[in-house]
Amino acid sequence: MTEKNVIQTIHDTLWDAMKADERVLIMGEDVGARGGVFRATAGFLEEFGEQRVIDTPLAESSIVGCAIGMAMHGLLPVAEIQFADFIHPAFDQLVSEAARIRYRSAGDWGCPMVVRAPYGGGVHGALYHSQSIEAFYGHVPGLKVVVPSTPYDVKGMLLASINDPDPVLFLEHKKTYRLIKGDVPDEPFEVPIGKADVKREGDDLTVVAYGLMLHQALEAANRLEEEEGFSAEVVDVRTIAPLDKETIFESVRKTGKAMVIYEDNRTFGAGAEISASVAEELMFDLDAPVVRVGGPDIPAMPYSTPLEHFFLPDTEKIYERMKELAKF
Amino acid sequence: MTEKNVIQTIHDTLWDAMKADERVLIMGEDVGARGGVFRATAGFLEEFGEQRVIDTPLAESSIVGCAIGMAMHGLLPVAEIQFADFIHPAFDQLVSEAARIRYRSAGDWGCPMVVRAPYGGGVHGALYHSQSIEAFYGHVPGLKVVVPSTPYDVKGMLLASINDPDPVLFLEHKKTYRLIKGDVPDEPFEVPIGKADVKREGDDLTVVAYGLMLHQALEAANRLEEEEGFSAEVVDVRTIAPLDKETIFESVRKTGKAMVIYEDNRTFGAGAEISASVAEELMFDLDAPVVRVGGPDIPAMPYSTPLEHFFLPDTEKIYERMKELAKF
Amino acid sequence: MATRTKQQAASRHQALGLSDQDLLDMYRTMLTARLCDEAQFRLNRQGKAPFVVPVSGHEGCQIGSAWPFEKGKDVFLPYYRDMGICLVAGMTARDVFLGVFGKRDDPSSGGRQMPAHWSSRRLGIVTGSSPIATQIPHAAGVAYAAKQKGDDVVVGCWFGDGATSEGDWHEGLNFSGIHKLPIVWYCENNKYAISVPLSKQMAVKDVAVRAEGYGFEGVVVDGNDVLGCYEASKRAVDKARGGGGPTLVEMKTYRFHPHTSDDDDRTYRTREEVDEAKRNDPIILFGNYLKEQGLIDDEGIERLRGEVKGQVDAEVEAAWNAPDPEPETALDHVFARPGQGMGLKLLDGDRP
Amino acid sequence: MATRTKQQAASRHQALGLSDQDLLDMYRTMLTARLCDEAQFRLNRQGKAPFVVPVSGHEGCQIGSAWPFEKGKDVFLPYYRDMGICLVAGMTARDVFLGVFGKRDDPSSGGRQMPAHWSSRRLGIVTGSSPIATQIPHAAGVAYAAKQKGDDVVVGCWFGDGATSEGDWHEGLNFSGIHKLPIVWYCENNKYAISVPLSKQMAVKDVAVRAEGYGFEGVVVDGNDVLGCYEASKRAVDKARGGGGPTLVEMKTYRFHPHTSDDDDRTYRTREEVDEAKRNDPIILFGNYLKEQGLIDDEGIERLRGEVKGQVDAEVEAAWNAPDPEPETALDHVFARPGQGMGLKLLDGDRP
Ligand SMILES: Cc1ncc(C[n+]2csc(CCOP(=O)(O)OP(=O)(O)O)c2C)c(N)n1
Ligand SMILES: Cc1ncc(C[n+]2csc(CCOP(=O)(O)OP(=O)(O)O)c2C)c(N)n1
Ligand SMILES: [Mg+2]
Ligand SMILES: [Mg+2]
Repeated sequence: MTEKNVIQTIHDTLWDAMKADERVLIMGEDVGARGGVFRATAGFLEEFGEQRVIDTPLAESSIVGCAIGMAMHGLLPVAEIQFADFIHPAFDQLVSEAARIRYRSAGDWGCPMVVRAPYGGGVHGALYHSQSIEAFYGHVPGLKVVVPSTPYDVKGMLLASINDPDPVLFLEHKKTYRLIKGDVPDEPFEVPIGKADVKREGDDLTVVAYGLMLHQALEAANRLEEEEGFSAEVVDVRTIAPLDKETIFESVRKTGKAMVIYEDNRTFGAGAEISASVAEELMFDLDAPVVRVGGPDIPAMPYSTPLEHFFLPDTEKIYERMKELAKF
Repeated sequence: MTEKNVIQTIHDTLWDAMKADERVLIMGEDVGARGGVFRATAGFLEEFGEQRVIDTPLAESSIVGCAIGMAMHGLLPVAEIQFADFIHPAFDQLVSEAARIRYRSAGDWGCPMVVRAPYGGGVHGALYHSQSIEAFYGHVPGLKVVVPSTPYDVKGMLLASINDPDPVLFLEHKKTYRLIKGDVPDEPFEVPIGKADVKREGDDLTVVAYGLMLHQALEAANRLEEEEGFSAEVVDVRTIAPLDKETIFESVRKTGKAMVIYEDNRTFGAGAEISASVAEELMFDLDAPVVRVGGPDIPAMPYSTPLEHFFLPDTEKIYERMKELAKF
Repeated sequence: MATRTKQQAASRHQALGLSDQDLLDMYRTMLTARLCDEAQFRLNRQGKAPFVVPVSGHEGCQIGSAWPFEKGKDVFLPYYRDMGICLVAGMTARDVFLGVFGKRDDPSSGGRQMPAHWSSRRLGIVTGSSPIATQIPHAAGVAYAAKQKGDDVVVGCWFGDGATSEGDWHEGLNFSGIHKLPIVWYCENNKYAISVPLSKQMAVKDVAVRAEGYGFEGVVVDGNDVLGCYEASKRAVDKARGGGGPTLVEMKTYRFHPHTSDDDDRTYRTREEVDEAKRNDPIILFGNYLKEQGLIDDEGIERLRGEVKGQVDAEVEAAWNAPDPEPETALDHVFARPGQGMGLKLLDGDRP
Repeated sequence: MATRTKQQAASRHQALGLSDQDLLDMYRTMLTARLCDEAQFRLNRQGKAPFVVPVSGHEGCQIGSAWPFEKGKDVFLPYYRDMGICLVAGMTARDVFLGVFGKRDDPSSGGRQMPAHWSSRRLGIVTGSSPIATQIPHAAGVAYAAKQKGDDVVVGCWFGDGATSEGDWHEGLNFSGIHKLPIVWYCENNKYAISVPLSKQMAVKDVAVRAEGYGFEGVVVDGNDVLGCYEASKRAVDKARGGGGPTLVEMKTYRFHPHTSDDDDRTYRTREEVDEAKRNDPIILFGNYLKEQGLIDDEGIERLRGEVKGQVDAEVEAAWNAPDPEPETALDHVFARPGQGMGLKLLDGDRP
């Protein structure tokens, strides 16, 4: 057991995997001498050499496309997209190729590849260093999309992702990198992909969240208990696709109230599927309409501080909505 | 008034726009001598010349990217993506660029561009000539996404799209091209972007659909009336983004029951937003949970006939679900 | 004159290290592709094959360029036009028609993909899709993995002239140059991307010149000259195997039929142009060479043609009668079986 | 010796058609860029500017290459490194710092984008984003529109060496070659894409060689020689204006500071390498030339530097005190005003 923040956990977990299995390979922009712009692979080049730590050209489509080829020829590539905002040139390689390799070959070929991408806002990253992308890729059958938000889950799910026979988009909320710390077992272990997790028990309402919003929800939940005496159950989605609806339903059956929080643009966002599924499945268990809290439908998070704050659902906003729902 | 099918309507409407306004320009793969693989621009090269009818290289990102540049320099480009499945290489140009030109320049620049794309299945097109893409792009603030499904709406919305100061993704269900006929006024007219349309009045349940599913829903609704005496109101979404929730709500307030039909993969599909919005807004008006009918969560529509039929929600399936809901 | 030709010619395939039997095998493979093509168009007209992709005209550059590869060891990334490549790699006429009819046992996709979307892990044929040029980075990735693991593998990647316009083409070739990968890039330049002529695709005469911009060699050959294609390919494959890095081989050829059974090529090219091109039919040219070499005569060619046609027709019959996939199987193979893992060593007990 | 240099030199800018005053204006613009850079890093250290993008080292290739363009008529597509391009195009130090502070009146984006994401419709600067190379197809599209409409417009598009690896770069340059567009492509090759050295980006010495693959000319110049950059650029711009089509101009230069204020370049390049590069500081080199020409002396340079610094500091002050955007305005400009249209003629009553 060691206390670590999220980025340190990613670094150490990748390091262990590289050490243990020569099939694992790192590729991406600035992952070599620079050790990654977030330092996720600091020291890797020196330790593992440039054959296994590839500084790629500035070309995301081929970062993913070449990783697909490597995965089909016996390696276990872990590709880093420097910012999730820059994964879009690789959309075709992910949607048309990676996600369909197994299906279109009727199981003959597989694509065991991990694509890591730091996403999310609140870091003064403006329009192109703040984006949430889970809704785009969660909609693609054949891709697994995970969003672990604690150091423990990050280690367990990163190992599970590298060990997965299918392509996994591994999303890391960059604001949690240094903000979120926690105890991490030193031994390797897997946290299964496709299982949500109750991060806080409660009876009065269910709050479903992930990424930075999960931590803000937990904060708001504690305050709600102290100040208003309502106990909120907080469910960490952890995996966007395949989505673990059962764990969410179970909680809502108990509390009778559901709230979904996500920082991405609200409309057609991932929270829509969660809200819709709850209402379709549990309409008669619900004591109140499902509440959805999402980012505004503007292209992205602006740079200037007052504008950025306007975008991000902060703990205060979340707290107020939770209180409303609890009192409903 | 002339009776036309969908593809003829597209052809004639583009022709009229090219004739009337020299700023309008056609670009895409095989739009020239070939007149488009669906013949949407047959005869255009001869009439308007290769300056205004550009056979582009096989490169979607630059088809959209160059169109953006043209739009910023005073033209009104109408770009054709040969099949919606092949728009993915242009995802970055659409999401990061077209959608944000106006926003990121605080209104200084604009991007009046139309991107046409034939989408949808049931044409034996297999994994890469059958895809629905509205969920990806509907989620992108700054893009308008339209899905007209009748010749009348196609003409009115195509003219509205070319006249729109912002980028419009104009989706055409390729199965409707020759299947769907209707009367089209010979004069130019606009059907406003962002307005849904009640295509069939009814009192017992509301069915929300678009594209090929709209026509199957109308068929099923007629049968439901004849055979069971239930009257279904059918709402044609027409515009995915910005989504006209009010028209949908109005209908559901009246009927108390809602069903959403789409052919795209169900999970995180466009129907999720519609279902979620209805349940969040109208929970206490609903006599039954919202019913969602969507395609299975498999990468795409397979080629072999039995497999393709397995994918597509057919009129029979839709009829049964409507009957169930009506009797609920 | 005739003799001089003969001598020259004689010296030719022997100089290339090809035996007389090799030549007859190559010719037979070209005929098989041609006759499969004729059969699938017949089936299309009969309404038995809703969609077919022709190969006719490309047999020379395909069989010639694929021949130097070592089957069961090297890796092939063909595109939809490449029936000939796949026949060399080991596919059979039966396999072709199981795909044409979208049957359960179609080795490429079990009837999931359109015909001509080739795949066979056993044969080293990497699964391909419809989107043009997406296989280019895959090919570079496979070659990188092979080199990194020290496998004795050469990767061959085929594509049309149209593919050279895609961003993925640029990115993949650049990656292969940077890492000096064991790969050969083959452009089957047939002058059109569906209807778009070269003049609207590129401002250069030979797309092979782009290789220089990626730090490796580009060569141009007559794609209707099967031996010329073999020679260029052999040199490139040997170079790749020897660690010499990539080569871009541009093979000038022509597509005799419309783009696919859905296309009407009369809208964009004249019959004269097509007829003119057919005078350089690679099968006729190669047949002439075989005759000059005294390896076969017209009668022999007719006999062979009849024999191959008989086989193709039999395979069509067999494939037609093969079972369709079960509807519910559409749900299979989205992901690997639950619980299946890659056996990541770390998780197998090894500790860092 | 000195005289000989002088003669040579003397002949140089006159031969290029540049007056003495032009030279002093160019020098002043280079100084302004440099001093804005120093100021923004100072502000960054003071915590007043959370993020800044340096230009230092690139002033020579930027001012030299942008100078031949006709302001208010030609179109500029710079990338984030291009403060110098934007100063030539007509931006002021005030504009720069309104952007640095994300102020309401920032002409590029009203504080929405990060600093150095340049835009000004009035000045013909097309709005740019962070994703690398996306502006390449835009530039080709603008040039196509200009040509098609018969405007007398030349388009200039600037990017780094890293941008040349993106698919969009390939697609955009190819399109410009096919249509012989009035455009000049400028690569500011500073040897790194953040930390990735050229050897990991491309297998060629000069990326300019790729121009041949697109059917136009590529040239290589010393990016620290402002007059050399001007000369190459002038030729290319004149050629483009005369209908001669595109040119790819590669300017070899160096970035003196880390990639941005968030970067630490000590992880990937030695101090020696950086110090070595600084010996070729384009501002020093150009200053020497001006002195040789007797257009200025050290004292004059100091006076000028002081004068420009005073102006920059005043603009920093003014920008710092300018108003922030109002929070709710984050909702503005997602779309044009409801009801606004492009006035499509067909709908204005004209009938087909
Ligand atoms: C990304 C993408 N865009 C468009 C298409 C539609 N399409 C299929 S084949 C083709 C032309 C390909 O031409 P070429 O590469 O020269 O190969 P050829 O068919 O001539 O052998 C096009 C445009 C596609 N399959 N993929
Ligand atoms: C598509 C994309 N991928 C990655 C990045 C992150 N990034 C920003 S600048 C940069 C390096 C660009 O290098 P170069 O083009 O040489 O310009 P320079 O900074 O050296 O002037 C990278 C990788 C990005 N902005 N966009
Ligand atoms: Mg071709
Ligand atoms: Mg650089």
